[in-house]
Amino acid sequence: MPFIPHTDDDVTAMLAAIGVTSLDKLFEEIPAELRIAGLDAVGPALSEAEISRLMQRRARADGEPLCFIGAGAYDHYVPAAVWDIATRGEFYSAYTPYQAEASQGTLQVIYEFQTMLASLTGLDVSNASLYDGATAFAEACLMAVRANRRNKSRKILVARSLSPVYREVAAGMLKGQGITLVELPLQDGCCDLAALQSLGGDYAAVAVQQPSFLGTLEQVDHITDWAHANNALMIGVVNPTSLALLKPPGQWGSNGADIACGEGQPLGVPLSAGGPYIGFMVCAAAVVRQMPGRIVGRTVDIDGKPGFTLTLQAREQHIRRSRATSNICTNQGLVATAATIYMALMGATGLREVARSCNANTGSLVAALTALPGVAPAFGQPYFHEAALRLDRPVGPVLDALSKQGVLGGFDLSRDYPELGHTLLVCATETRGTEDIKAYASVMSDVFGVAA
Amino acid sequence: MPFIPHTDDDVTAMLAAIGVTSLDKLFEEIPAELRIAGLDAVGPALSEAEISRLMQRRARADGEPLCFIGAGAYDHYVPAAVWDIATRGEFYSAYTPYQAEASQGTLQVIYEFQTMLASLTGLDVSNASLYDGATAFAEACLMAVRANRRNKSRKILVARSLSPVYREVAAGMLKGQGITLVELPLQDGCCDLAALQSLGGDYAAVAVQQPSFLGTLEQVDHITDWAHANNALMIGVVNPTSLALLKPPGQWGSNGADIACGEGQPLGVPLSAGGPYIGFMVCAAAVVRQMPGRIVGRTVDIDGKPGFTLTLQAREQHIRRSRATSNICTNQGLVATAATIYMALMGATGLREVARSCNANTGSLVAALTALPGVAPAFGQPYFHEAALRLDRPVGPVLDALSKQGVLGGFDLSRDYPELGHTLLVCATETRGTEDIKAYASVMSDVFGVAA
Amino acid sequence: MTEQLIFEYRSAGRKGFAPIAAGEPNLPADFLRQDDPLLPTASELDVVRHYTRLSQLNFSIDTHFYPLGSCTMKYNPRVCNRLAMLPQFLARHPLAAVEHGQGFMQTLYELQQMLEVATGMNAVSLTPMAGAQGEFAGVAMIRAYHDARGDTERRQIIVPDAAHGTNPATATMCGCDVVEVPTRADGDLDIDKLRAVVGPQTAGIMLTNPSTLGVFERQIKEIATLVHDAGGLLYYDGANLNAILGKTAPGAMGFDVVHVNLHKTFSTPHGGGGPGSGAVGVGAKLRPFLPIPYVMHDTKGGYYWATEATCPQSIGRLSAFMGNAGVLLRAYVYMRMLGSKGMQRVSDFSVLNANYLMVRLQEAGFTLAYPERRASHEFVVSLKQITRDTGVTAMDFAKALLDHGFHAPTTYFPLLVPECLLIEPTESESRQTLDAFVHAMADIRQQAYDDADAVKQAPLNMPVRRLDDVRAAKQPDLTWKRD
Amino acid sequence: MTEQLIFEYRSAGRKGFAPIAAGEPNLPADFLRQDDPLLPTASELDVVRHYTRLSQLNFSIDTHFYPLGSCTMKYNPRVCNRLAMLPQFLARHPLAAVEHGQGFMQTLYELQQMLEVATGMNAVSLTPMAGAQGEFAGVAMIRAYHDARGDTERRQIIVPDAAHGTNPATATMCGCDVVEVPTRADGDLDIDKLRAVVGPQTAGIMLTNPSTLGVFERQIKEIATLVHDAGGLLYYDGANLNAILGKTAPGAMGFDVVHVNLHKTFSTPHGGGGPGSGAVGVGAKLRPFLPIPYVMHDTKGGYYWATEATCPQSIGRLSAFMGNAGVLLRAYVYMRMLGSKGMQRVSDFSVLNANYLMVRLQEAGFTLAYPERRASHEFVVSLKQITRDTGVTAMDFAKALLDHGFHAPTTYFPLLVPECLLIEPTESESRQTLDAFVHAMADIRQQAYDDADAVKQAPLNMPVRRLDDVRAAKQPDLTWKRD
Ligand SMILES: Cc1ncc(COP(=O)(O)O)c(C=O)c1O
Ligand SMILES: Cc1ncc(COP(=O)(O)O)c(C=O)c1O
Repeated sequence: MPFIPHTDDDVTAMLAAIGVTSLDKLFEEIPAELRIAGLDAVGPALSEAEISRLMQRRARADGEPLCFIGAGAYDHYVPAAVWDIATRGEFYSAYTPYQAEASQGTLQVIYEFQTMLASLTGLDVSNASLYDGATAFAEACLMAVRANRRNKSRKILVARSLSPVYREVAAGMLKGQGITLVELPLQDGCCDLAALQSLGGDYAAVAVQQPSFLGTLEQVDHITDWAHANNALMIGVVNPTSLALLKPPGQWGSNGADIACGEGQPLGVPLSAGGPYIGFMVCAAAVVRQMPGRIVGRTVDIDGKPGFTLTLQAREQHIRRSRATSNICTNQGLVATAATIYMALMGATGLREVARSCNANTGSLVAALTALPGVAPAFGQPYFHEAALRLDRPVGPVLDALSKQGVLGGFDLSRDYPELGHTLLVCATETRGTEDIKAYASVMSDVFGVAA
Repeated sequence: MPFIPHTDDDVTAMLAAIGVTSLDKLFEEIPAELRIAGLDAVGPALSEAEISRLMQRRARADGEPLCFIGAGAYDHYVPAAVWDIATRGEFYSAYTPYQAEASQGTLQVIYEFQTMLASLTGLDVSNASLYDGATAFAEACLMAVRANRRNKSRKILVARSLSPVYREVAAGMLKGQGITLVELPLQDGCCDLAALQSLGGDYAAVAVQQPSFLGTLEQVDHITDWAHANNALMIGVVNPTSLALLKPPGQWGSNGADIACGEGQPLGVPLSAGGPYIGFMVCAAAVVRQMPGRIVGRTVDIDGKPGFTLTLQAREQHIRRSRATSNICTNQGLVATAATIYMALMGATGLREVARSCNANTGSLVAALTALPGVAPAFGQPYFHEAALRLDRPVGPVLDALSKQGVLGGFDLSRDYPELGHTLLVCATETRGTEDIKAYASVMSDVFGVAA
Repeated sequence: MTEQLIFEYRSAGRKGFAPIAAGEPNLPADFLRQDDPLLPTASELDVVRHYTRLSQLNFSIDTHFYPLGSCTMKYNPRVCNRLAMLPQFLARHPLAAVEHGQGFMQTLYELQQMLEVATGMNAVSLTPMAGAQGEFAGVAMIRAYHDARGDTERRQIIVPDAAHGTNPATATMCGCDVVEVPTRADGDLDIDKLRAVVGPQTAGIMLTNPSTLGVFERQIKEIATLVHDAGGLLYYDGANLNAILGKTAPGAMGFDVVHVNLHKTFSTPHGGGGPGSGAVGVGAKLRPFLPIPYVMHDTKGGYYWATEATCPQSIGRLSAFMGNAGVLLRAYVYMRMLGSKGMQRVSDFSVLNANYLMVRLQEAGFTLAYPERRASHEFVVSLKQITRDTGVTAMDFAKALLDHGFHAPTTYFPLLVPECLLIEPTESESRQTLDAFVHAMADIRQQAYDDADAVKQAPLNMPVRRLDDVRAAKQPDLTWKRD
Repeated sequence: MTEQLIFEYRSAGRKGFAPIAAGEPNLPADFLRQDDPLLPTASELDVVRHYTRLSQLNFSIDTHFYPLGSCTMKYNPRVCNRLAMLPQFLARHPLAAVEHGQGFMQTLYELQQMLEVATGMNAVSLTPMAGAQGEFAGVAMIRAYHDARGDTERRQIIVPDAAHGTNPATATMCGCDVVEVPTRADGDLDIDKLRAVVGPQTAGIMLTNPSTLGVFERQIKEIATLVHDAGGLLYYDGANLNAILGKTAPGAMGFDVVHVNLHKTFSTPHGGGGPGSGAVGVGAKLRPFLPIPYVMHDTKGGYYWATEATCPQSIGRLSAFMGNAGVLLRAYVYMRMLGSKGMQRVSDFSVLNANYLMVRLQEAGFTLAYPERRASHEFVVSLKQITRDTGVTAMDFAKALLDHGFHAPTTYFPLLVPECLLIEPTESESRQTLDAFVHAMADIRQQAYDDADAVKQAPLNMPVRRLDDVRAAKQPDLTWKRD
């Protein structure tokens, strides 16, 4: 009986103690007409050896193509120590730290995580995590509407250069509460600042992604100041790796953004087919009572010894129920632990080196690919570690052909940005060096039918 | 600087504290003519990401052929929990438990290991491990010579059916002390009992492997009684998996063997290209003071609380120096930890099921292969999980051809046992089920040029 | 035993890790950051040692019995982690071409099927990242269903007073109004009160069965009929599925939509607060609205993603990619290892353990909240009498249990039982462990009567003693600052 | 905090693991065992919980500073473990065809080469499974060399009195007689005494340099000439290689054979007592005698094993297969990550740390055994004066350090320094950690003078207090018995 320790003697003794004659008697309160015949369709049990073999076979079948896709998930090197420690039983198999005295490990990790995120973003208070970047963005919009005391608008102005899927997820999560996203249009791969100037002030918040989904760097100072001038809160969606190099949201414009959020996956989390990742959210102290999710605080015990505990819980569903800031309960705790260990290993210096390499490698990749006839940069903007390229032919078939040769060539922008034509978004992190870039360029020139 | 935490400030401050001006000054006692120019030939450092990629590439290049070789190393399924726990930092990065109070984890594990091994072999006292099966056998021979008070012979009578490489290693380790191995010949894959009867009593010990290297089951009761009747100690080299089913050395003959030893690899240790494995040794209480290696005992602390500590250390090199029972110091501690966890998970029932499956699968394999013309059983003996097959052609080329098709077909006995002709030793553990056996038989029939 | 903060291992310029050598970046100066973020400056050894030590400050399933009600803290098999972390699964980009992911997608497809069987539903989407997000998806589907039929005035979601906080919070997130219905003294819903609030404004009702009170709602068929007749739909909060696996199913009870906490029933780890997975299953009515992406299959094309194109009525995406994929792999491995028989044994033995523990605690002098009822996989004890007699509260019991080497049960939930402990042993614990827990509870009870103050001092053996929560909230210290 | 024995989790018939379903065996009854071996009957959860808890009772590098002299307890990088445990390496049968092992064998080949460079030797065999087995191989080669030249009367092995116990024990195992030579007060060998014992009976001398006293033997060239002139060979015990990597090398000092403790200098984990690896390197004279197998390479055939056939004069095999292959992979990864520069930094910083710690302890009032000497990577403190003044011994200090959260240094070794601590910080510890250690030592010293009895009570915070070793040896309880 996998994972059930009971021997026949145990069962007999336990049934006797309860005073019933069979296991089935324990289910007598379930009306007979509701009983089902079992779960035969689930099939027979596999031993650990058998399931191991099966899963290994499936994993192997999927291969390990050379990947130049970014588009929200980035293939950074994850030091072995990160998950070795994060998956220690004491972290892996603990619950949310409700009993603080028996959970100081997890609580201190989160406090450290909060400190690191606050510092990376240049803002005051981080929560303990949200599900992923997309839901973190949605929660930021909801929070902004709740927090903006000067502007009761239920509209958020969102850059078209902000991740299309983040906008889609947010739209779905805001819809029930009647909050809508209004699009700030694109100009050469960035927010159209002229269009912004022409807009009125009827927004609870303005949201911009830096670097943008298209890889470009936005004029965040300008936009932040515009938002504040128009009684809107400013939401920055940011990539944590980039923050080792780029100006943090807390320093945008004259007063800084109010809320920063994003996807924490680049901080030591493997691509893992899309999850578990980790949404983060950090805000200015002024709006913390509208923050969703768990927060850990440092306090003292009755002997005066410092310790950590969940705090400001009156924002949360288990206390405030229908008036909570969010319904979130289980978050991405273990991933936060891994991200904390990653940041601790990297430090500011290591993270900056990673960021620099990403930028340099992407530069080399762009140079190598645009050397091919029929490939050109799509925009005339600086970029961080992702860049859009315009092809002289449809992107889909090119990607298919590359994939057959074991290269995942990038993300096809034509569905989400039809106005850009045949545009491909490519990314090279620090793990895609000269050798890999050469390999890509060579396969690409094959596909384009030109000599490398 | 990988794995060195010193900042420039640290170095400056530390040199100042020492009162020298440079790191190099710390080496001033090394005469100048002995200084070397550095280690340039070692080459440049690789980052963790780079070495990971390199090693993954090498590992992948080696592939994962379907393996039917046994011959001293057996491919059993290792539950995931075994090495997950054994490689926890607290076990992995601890030293030998010299400071008992700070090493109760390791010490208790060894005490449990000793208990399990003693019980498996039916003997009284186990040590904490030796290097591997071969050196354990050699140490058993040395121990027997020291321990045999009634027979001062420096000869050991050893079955020819005992692993050839164990005999080779032992011969090398005994040579310096003038101890020799005398061969007990083979008869139909087992010890020749008639030849035994004709031998005199001039041996310090008799050593037999059960199951034998050839897979056969020996008449251990008979041989043990012969040994004792001739003032020799009895050494049993045993496979721990088999002991879930087979009569343990402590029950051989009228009085049981005196020393059991062998290779513990089948107890949760992956094949891992040959090591680290784990030699074990268990003996009757009467001879424990001649036992090599560490031993853990249970005792009490000054408050009367039970605890564990290294004991009987007067046998060991760090106390007894040139008169120690062996020079062994570092043993295979972590592997013992893994083996203990494996045995704890399996229990007697689980281990018995593994043993039964091995036996049954090997039976199926023999049936499938001997169904081919040109393949026949080599002996008319019962076997445990390994069997010798006689082929109608040289084994080497057959194995080469199988290997090209991704099957490691077994171990070629012709070098070690030329008298047996074209003989192949095959093994199917519980992990080589019907599907795998079919695959082997089908490739084999290809190689033999017959229809499957 | 405590451990300094990682920031206190500081030494300017030290770093823990050498990444691949950096190339020369090319970024305009005015985009650049001027200050250094406050990240640790610790060596790899410091980092390993620090977080290893911190881990040891935790209770966890792997170290302690953890009978936290409503949380299903069962054993998390190590092999599930091992196989979910196979290098190819970890290396897979979520947007990689499907031809490089057939093994992965087949696994998700089969998981969808197994969950359909277990819940009695027609179709499953694995994309919700926790129970609460599953609830969001469910209520959003209920709204989409009514809206699609032009039935746009249904804005009320009914929840029992015993409901988990995520239920009402979810309703609000979906723009609905929450209507609470009380529980009767026997633990079942007050169906007359329910009848009174059901009507044309009813979008649906959210229930879990067995309820958070640890008893099976016996009138579920009646409730289903009532709500359905009024045009509402039934949402099943699957947090308590452990108790009924293979015995009954939300589908059989008349529910239209269900979420399953894979991190409870299907043993994916809690990780100190997540990640989880709140897969949603739906009956035929809601099938068009299921959140994307989920995996579809045809014999020609193999496995492929359901998208906006294939599912135009879908409520859409809930995450940037495919939810918590790695959690899904773990649940898959676990379910395949159980097989159909093993899944039924889960409910047999989780319910056996709960009833046994309940009876033993009653014998030891504890008061059950619902003494006339069978326990499901969990049950509620009320310490009201002990508190009245001695002043020792449920909180005090919780802390004292820590000193005895047991994690505390859930305290003060459900809200309607005073001084309550919600106790869920799970099937993976042995009788010996349950007996030891009863022993500890009895000891503490005795001590409450003998020396209440001593109990109020607990815990004494933890890394810290009771923490000042008021100070934590009044003077929030939420990040460390360089001094 | 202690933990019951795994056998005490007992419940007849319970098992922790379900292997692949068993087929029907076919074995004659008289070979079968009648009784059940006493293995645990615990569930997987019990087993995981039990051994996880036990692990927490250990000190280790990953949790504590561990300045155990002669043991080089440096950080064991997690990535070394990760890469050594790649599934293909784990699945490789040692007798698998070499065409299925070229990646593995190339790795060993390159490791041999790196060790040749580091030791200044001509050839390396990786097969010895620990330092002591490396010593065995070395002395066996020395004997084989003399024998091969017909010089069969050389049976004496000279060792300094400070030598590690494995040195004399090894000589005995090889059938040699041990001749001990004393150390001078300045820590160097008494070369006059050496001169007196060297002669035609001398097979060789075993030395480690820096010696176990933590100082560099300055007369090594003279010693080498002396022994070589007498026809003997020089064996280098490489346990202390950490101190000289890239500065000097056994080859440069005139040694003929050396073993390297990969589990010390090259950071493979100690595992609570092993496995280790004692790779041996030899100069030209001993090359034919090197133990097999080792890896050879040619451009046509790729990598292949040296065997009896290719090396007829070899001393033969030391293990059934290829030694501790997994340990070798770990060392390889570590060495490649260091590179040539990193290897030199190992000696720079291990020696820096040792000298710093030595000076700081001296400032704190401790007596150095060799105050006039530079420390190598370790150094010896003598507590003789403190013991005389207060009765507090080196053992008491060791136990008190545990309570301060530090593993104790090596005590009472080398044997010639009374009440000694042999302290080896290694390069991977930070200045902050060393300072904290000095602080603890100073505290204990102060307490020894203030309240010696209190120190003798230590440890108080460990899972157990001081254990009764006499009882352990007098009434041996070496296995648990069913009662
Ligand atoms: C009854 C019940 N419903 C819903 C949830 C919410 O699930 P999650 O924490 O995964 O969001 C929980 C979890 O605590 C629960 O116990
Ligand atoms: C100086 C010295 N020589 C030899 C050895 C023996 O090495 P091993 O324990 O690997 O056999 C040691 C290890 O403790 C040592 O310190």
